Amino acid sequence: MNDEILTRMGDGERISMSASEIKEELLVGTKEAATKGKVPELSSEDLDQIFEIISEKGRTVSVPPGEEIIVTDDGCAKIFSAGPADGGAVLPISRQNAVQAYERSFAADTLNFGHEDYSFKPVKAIIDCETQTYFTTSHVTTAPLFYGAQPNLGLYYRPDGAHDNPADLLPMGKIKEAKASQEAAAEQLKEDMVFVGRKLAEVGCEGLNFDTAASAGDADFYATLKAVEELKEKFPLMSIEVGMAAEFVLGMHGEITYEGKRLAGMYPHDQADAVASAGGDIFGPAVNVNTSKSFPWNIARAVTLVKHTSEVSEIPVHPNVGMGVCGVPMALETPIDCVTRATKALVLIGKADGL
Amino acid sequence: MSKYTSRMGDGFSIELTESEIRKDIEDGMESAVKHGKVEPLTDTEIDHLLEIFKSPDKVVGVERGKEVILTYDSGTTKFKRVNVSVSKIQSLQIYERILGADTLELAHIDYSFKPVKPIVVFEQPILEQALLMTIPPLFYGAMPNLGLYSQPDGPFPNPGDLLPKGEIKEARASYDRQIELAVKDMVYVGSHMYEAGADGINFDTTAAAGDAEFYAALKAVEILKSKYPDICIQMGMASEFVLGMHGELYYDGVRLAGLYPQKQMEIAAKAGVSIFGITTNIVTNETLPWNIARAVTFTKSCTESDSIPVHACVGMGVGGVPLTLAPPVDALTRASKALVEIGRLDGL
Amino acid sequence: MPIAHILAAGMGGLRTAGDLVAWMQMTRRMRIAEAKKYVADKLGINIIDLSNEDVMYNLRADLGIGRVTGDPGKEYGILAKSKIAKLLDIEINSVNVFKSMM
Amino acid sequence: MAAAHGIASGIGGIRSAGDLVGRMQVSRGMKTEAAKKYVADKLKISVADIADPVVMSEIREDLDLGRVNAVPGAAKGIDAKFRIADLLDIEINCVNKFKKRIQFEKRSKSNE
Repeated sequence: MNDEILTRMGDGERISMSASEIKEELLVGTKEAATKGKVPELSSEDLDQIFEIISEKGRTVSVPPGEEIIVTDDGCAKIFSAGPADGGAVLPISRQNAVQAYERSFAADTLNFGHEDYSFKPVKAIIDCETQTYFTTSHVTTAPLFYGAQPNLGLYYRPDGAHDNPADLLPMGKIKEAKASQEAAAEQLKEDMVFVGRKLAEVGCEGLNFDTAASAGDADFYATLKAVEELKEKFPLMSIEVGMAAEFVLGMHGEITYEGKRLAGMYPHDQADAVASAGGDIFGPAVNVNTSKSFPWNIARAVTLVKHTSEVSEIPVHPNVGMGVCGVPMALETPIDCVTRATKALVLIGKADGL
Repeated sequence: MSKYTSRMGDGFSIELTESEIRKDIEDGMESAVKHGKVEPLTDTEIDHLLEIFKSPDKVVGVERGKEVILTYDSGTTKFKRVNVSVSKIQSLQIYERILGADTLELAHIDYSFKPVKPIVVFEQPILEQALLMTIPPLFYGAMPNLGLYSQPDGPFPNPGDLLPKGEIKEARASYDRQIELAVKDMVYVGSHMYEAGADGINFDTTAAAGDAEFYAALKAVEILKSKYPDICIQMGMASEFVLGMHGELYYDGVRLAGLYPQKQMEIAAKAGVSIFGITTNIVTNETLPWNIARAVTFTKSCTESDSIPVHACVGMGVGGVPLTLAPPVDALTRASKALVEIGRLDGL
Repeated sequence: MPIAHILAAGMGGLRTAGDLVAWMQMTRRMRIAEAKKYVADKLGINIIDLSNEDVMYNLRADLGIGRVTGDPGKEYGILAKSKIAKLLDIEINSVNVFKSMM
Repeated sequence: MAAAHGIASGIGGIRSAGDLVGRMQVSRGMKTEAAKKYVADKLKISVADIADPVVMSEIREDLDLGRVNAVPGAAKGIDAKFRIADLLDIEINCVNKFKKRIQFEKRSKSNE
């Protein structure tokens, strides 16, 4: 059939759909997002524009000249030198070499590197090595250089950390104990993030990226916001980006509030507000991908949530457009056709300030 | 009376007469004999040591034919720590082709088994590629570092908090649980790296947290050796004396607390260790002749017995090398020569 | 994947004015349109030319703010950033730390 | 520090026969003297020549065991270790793994 358009499922499998099927998927996707996130649906013009992007003939697509945005990333050094489990190519070059290659050979707008074990807790133990590398790398690069790490509250629970694991306590009905444990762990996490941030700021850190925030729920997000607050007060010149783990803050604690607002259950537009209030400079929303739904469904959903966030956010919005988030299929080798289509839709219709 | 330039244990330069050097050598040796209950050096050996310290040359070396094998702790991280911008594989190539290394060691910057666990899948492809392009035996190294298993970093109550309160039973119970997790992590990492093709695993700075850590490392070695009979395991110690933080741990009927190098080596060999790394501490307010004589006396006690190869840890603050961030090469090469020629090492 | 993003929607970093616009988001929390206008005004060019290699390649050399080609004898790294801070009238943490050491 | 030890008491790695003696400690747990003698016997040289870069350079070139100078066409990594395993009559973990990956035995048989 001539009107069949090639696209993919949320797990990356290539499929073909008719124009009417794609339009239907887009409509259902935006409705789903609007209902869940309590945000406006995309207009029919918006949906038509996404349809045009999906049905473009070329393998890759791009925004028109003048519409380009800023690309930030979660550890560009990793794409060269990290292992495949982290999407890396295991090239035998150092992190500094990778950052320089990214700046000069790939013309990135911003740069980023982090520790192999990309969380704040493991960074604490080797902070001198990280500050030294940051210091020298920042002297030989021109584009803004971020240092990135994940809050990753999970590391503070047993068996890795010192606090009782809420995932053990909750099924036993020990709600009060689970809450207390999360509060204590969040405090320790905040201290570690402030310690790492302070050390980096003192050697001239230009940007700190709190990546995959709230992966362990509302207590994780709370610790992040408190750390941002403290760091921004002490080091106003260090820009802070907060990228989220998911579209929805899990209420593992359930009663934690920040500036009077309950964190559990927050969708991207409210998350952006909380990050901006804490002093964050750039917000990175993440919208989950449903692998059993089509790419059109997933991208319509992602654009719906991102568009509203961009409209209400007072700080720049850089959606996380990685594997399994914001429309990009959940596949280790992410298909470039979907990646570029997701990018274009999020920028042109989602009005993102960056990615 | 002519004077000879030497150093203190903290690296400061001093001048000593021949009789002062001889006296310090004898006193250092006595200290080892007294603490480790080991045999003293012979007069010929003392004279040999004296000659090493009297040498006017800045750098000294072993006699031709007496060269030994060099193994390295924390191999690749040495480059990263001093911020030389090369990858791990490049570091190994530099060791192999620039430094003429006899063996190589790949390591994670956070040099303990516990932090390696979450990134072991990143280490495997690096090891695999390094193995394709290097020639000498390649170890994977990390420290048992039991300290990471107690609060605030780890899950169990910190014996450092419990012991001062007299909560001995609770502290021991905590150690017992820490051992369980540490053994699991060491076996996990060791297995993954051996499966990826490593020639051996280096358990470095073993027993830093005392007898419980030593016990955990021995257990892990035992398991790895039974899983992989051909695996080479090197075990380097944290110090000359196993601290009795637990106090009641036994391996093969031998109490681990208070063991000195010779006994440490015997126990390690029983567990399946292939190369033993003896460590002797430095006393910073004693002289280099005192410290090296002491280290040599301890070392000889290990190498005299017919046992596994012995590689001394001869780094900053151990094996007679002064405790200073930039160890002077005159002191370092004297420690190297003395330990090999008189201590009869198989490597260092 | 970031490379696909750069090609599809990125400003082009040092090839054009991507890093300059990024600085404005980072230091003044400017949204993309505002940041582009600010940089274009400072550079005295049209917004459309911010991502135009033809204009930006030579302009970067004239201003001494570093180019993707890493030209010998020309500014790059911390020196380029100190000029960028002045040009955009912003404070860059690494530049301040470096200056405090001089 | 590693460089100073290497100069003071190291055999010299692939400049001489340090890696080969190291192999015998790693694979068989041999003490230094025994390991040196074993390697010297296999190479048909005296123990004194083990650490001699001039002698060993020629031997390594003849046997293609990999040299510190990366000569084009000469063995540099896993290929050198294949020969070292044969020469010293030992098993090398990564060589065995590599053989498994390339189905070495199956290929050898089909070539016969």
